[in-house]
Amino acid sequence: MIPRPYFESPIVMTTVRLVAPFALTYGIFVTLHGAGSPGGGFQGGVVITSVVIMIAFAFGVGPTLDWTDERVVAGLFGGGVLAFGAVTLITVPFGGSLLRVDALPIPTKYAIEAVEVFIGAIVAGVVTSLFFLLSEGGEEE
Amino acid sequence: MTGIAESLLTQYYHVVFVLLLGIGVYTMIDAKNLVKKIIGLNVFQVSVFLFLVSSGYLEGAEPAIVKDGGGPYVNPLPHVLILTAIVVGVSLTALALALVVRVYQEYGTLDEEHLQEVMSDD
Amino acid sequence: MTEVESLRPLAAVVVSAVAIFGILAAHRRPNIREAVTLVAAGAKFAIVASMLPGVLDGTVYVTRLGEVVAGVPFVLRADALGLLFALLASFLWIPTSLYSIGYMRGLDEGNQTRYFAAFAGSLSATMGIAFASNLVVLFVFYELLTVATYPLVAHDEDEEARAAGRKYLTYTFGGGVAVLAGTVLVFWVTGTVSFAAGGIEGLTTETSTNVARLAFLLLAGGFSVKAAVMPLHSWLPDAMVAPTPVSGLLHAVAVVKSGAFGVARVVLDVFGPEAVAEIGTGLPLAVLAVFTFIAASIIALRKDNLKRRLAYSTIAQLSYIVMGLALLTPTALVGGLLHIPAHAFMKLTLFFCAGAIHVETHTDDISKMAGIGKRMPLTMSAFGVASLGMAGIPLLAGFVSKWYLLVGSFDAGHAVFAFALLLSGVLNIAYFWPIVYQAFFETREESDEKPLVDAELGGHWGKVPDHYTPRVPVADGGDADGEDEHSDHGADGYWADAGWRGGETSPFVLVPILGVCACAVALGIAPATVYFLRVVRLIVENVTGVVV
Amino acid sequence: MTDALLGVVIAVPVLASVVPLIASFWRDKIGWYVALIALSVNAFIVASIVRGFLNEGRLSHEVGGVSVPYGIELALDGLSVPILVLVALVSLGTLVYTRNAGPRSNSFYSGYLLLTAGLIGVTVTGDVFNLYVFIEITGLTAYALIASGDDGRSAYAALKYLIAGTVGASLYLIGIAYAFVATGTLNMADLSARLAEVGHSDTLVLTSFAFVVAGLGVKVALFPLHTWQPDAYSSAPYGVAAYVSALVSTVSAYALGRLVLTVYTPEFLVSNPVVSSALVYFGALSIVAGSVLAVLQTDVRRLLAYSSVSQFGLVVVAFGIANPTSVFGGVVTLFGHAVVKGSLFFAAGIFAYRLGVTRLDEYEGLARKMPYTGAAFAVLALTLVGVPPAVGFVGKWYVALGAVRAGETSVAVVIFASTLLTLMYVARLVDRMYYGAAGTGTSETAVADGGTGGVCVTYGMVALVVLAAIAVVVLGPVASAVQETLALGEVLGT
Repeated sequence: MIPRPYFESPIVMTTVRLVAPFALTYGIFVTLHGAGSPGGGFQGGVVITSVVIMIAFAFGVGPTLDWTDERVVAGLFGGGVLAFGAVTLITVPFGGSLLRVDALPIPTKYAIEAVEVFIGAIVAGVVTSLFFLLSEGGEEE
Repeated sequence: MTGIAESLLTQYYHVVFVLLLGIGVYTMIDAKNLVKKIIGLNVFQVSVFLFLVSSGYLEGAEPAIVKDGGGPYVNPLPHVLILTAIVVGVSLTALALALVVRVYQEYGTLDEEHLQEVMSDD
Repeated sequence: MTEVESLRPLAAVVVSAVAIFGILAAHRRPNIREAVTLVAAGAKFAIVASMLPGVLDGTVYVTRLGEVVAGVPFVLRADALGLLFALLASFLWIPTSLYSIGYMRGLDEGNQTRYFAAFAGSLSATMGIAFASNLVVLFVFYELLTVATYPLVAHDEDEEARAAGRKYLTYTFGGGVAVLAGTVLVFWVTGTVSFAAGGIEGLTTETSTNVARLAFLLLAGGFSVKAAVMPLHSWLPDAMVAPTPVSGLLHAVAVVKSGAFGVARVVLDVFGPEAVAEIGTGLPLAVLAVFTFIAASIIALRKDNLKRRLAYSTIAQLSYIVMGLALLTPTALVGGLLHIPAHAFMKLTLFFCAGAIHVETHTDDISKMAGIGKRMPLTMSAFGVASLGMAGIPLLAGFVSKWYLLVGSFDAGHAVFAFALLLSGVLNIAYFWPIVYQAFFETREESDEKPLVDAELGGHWGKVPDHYTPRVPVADGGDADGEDEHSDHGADGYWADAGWRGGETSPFVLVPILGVCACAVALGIAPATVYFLRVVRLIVENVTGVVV
Repeated sequence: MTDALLGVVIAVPVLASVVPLIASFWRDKIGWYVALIALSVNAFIVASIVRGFLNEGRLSHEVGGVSVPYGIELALDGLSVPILVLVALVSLGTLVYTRNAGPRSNSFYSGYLLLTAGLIGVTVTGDVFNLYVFIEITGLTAYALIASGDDGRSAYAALKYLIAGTVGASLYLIGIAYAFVATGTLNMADLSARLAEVGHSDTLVLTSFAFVVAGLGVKVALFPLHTWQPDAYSSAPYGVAAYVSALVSTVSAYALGRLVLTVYTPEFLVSNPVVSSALVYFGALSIVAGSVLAVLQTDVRRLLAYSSVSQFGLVVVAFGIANPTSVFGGVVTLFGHAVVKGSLFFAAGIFAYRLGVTRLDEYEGLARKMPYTGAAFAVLALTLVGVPPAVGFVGKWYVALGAVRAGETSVAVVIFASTLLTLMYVARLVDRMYYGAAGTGTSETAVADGGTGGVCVTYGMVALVVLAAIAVVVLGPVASAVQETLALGEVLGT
């Protein structure tokens, strides 16, 4: 395994700068549209993470890691799981069944989308931290 | 014989499944490099996913977005399942790579034979 | 027959199990520890004996304790057969405990706490075997007995003892597996495994004869391992590396008899004599038993180590029991069952004597015992009496049981077994007499080679052979330290004269020897008054309906 | 309401597993407390689920209110109740041990809780695909926990386990896919009925069965699919090895039983005698090979690992015979083996931490140095042999009885002979521990620095092992009492 040095490329950097906001928006869009059309938390979460990875490729993993607040990543993941769990359990008093979102007193579509958002958060948090974890491992050598 | 030949032609995704499965298993067994083994594992998994997804396919059917008077639709259930399976697969790959990183840090090699030598030394 | 709910069978089992904790707790105070053992032994015997009058009147004491596995109740049941065995083992535990104290302290053995604890555990398991009401409960205690006696066999912790221990485990667990397999078969065929006098109903009628034969083979074969029937005997001589009280009580009484007892249960209460005759498995077993006691007697002739010779004698004598059971006639059954206590008393005496010799003189080999009658006159006298009993001389315990066996053989129409018995009696004399003879009538410097390993039959009777060379009287098997402590056999090679007043060894050793020997004599002179014969008759009457 | 608890019991450890990760930013070593609270809560939930089961019989819950067979069903019947109780108990017991011995990091306890959730999920799910997901969650966390050992060896062993485990799970998924192609359903109860409609001798059904058994066979570590197991067990920290050996293969074996017995059903086995014999002989082969390999080992942990191969062979035989008697025997064996094997690893850990011994020849005279743990170890090992009245005997009795009833005499012979095979390696261990020359075996350096890893052996750890030893003995006679309650005949549909 030959570690490839990081090259500062203005083209890549500019492109990423340009694309990143759109990619992020697209990720959020996909996340929010799981209920009625193809899309959802998994895909959305991964697209959102891809923005982070894109930035890391363009500006270097180290600096990206410095910019990222670890607590935000962990919070995305942990908060997502806890919120998802809360939705799972809160439905029991309403409908007597786990995850039975149509029993909640809000429109089912929104409930599903809320769940999708939580899943998106989990996926984004996990994949981002995985990316940093693995890249870190390679650098130490 | 014609039956087999015909089913091979019409159900070509089945053939692809078996081919991918074979490639995956072969890579897993033959490759000495741990990362390549993981790639083999991934190919193997993907072949299974492909098989399951293709089982929901119906010639000439529409995607399962139900509108009035539409149909027939493909079975959406396998897609949902495979979505989950893919997520599981990704997590596995991630964990496997993390383990590989640790092995590399510890022993400085990814070659299996070399690794066994190093491990039996200490 | 009336059944009475009683906790006494359970108490008999539990009392020594509880004693284990006392023994372990008192591991720093040997006197208290041994007191616990003795109290437990006394209590156990008292509990068992208290059931005797009731059992003789036809009462059966029962303790019910739920289920072991579905359809198999965990019930302890003191019937006549169980009581026979329990009475014997619990009674003999008392002298053996006393003797153990003398023996273990005399030799300054290590791990005495473990020894006494395991001994108490073995007795618990033995009581469980005696009072087991069905095959599964019997199996449970049978396996526990194996586990509990393993530490005793491997007591010395040297390579030989450990090898013997492993061999012991392998053989007896192997037998246990066969028993379990047979039990499963019986359960499968009849849906019950509870003992019933005269056999479990439907065992031979509801299935093909071959399945019944297989079940009999597995059960009788499994129990025969512990009963050391050839060719499954070879663990027993090896197990003689254990301390002598263990060889005495366990490998002449409790463990091996649990095998014989198991065979008795199988013949009498699982299949029933009639069914055994029907499926025709009795005769092969009897033939095997005859082969065993002839072959074992011949092997015994060739053993120079006293305990090993006794072990082969045990193998032979146990096969008398098995033969009696396998012949199936009421008289033979009485003979076989009565031989359980008769052999126990005699063989225990012999082992105690061997142990006493070992403690006092560190002599294990017969060829080095010439003239030892002078050093240990009482011990060797007891030895002589017991060995005569073994041969079946009248007025001694062995005679009565052998008499019944002889009559039973003729009853069964197989006179050949009677001749085999007589032949075996001759062989008994052949391997015991040289020991007694050279103990009393020879001296150290004037002895010839007794064991038939390398000499003519019966020795040379006073003639000095050409190749005779005077012995160098130092090689006596004892270690150098023992030599100093036991200065009885000094450099001149003479045994010290200990006299007839009991100065030859510790009273802890001597009293049990003489006591047990006296019992053996009593059993021969008045078999009916010492209860065993009455119990045996009751058993046979219950099973066959014939009053012997 | 009770049926909803089936979901809650999975959700609680999952949610709790997040807490230590987030808490890492503020406090270290808080994971143990979180795990203790979560698993205690879980134990209470399990208790009320069991009460519900005793009152109502089979419990079933439709997740998300989507009706069965379209939605995911969580279900609990006589086959899964013992496993659920087992998971609840062992997960708490292991905590006692890892308090001092085990990895203490927060992330370890996150994985631990997630693993527990996965195990419970496998136990209570009523959907074959959901089962796959839970098996993978279980596997994923098990790999991670095994890699939590200090050296690279554990990472490599975990990697091997990962590859084998993933292949196994994927094979299972292929099997499920074939069943899905044949029937179009994934709910276990529904699948069972549809498979019967399709025909039990249909090629698709047979293929799916073969893949499912092969896949789960890897997870259970049946011979010759066991190769990952000894490395994994022998390089993981003792607490992890105990937990994984006690539960991960156990729930996989349960899953195998669940699929064979309630999805393919005993009728499937009856109508395909070749398949059913193949399954039984597969198990029997494992019994023999596992024992023989165990005898050849010099490392105690590897010995214990191979012993598991043999024991799970017995379980598979029991499930393959598939009458209520043998299945009950299989469940008892599963339960008993889990407690015994876990505790043996605990005890081996205590020896290693205190005296630094890991190899068989170092066990010489061990019992004299540590009499209580030594005695408990001996009792547990003898339970493995099947010495009555401990639980090993009871399991063996029912399996053997079932085999004889089914007319599988040759298998019955193997079961009985397995006692002696087990004895071969157990006797070697116990004999060394009690009669070996003391002192020769212990490596002096290890004693000097207080054993490996500098872990202080607490009374709690020793008490846990002793308690387990007493439990397995008591459990034997008690086990038979629950046979009626489990109503396995009903589960098997006979």
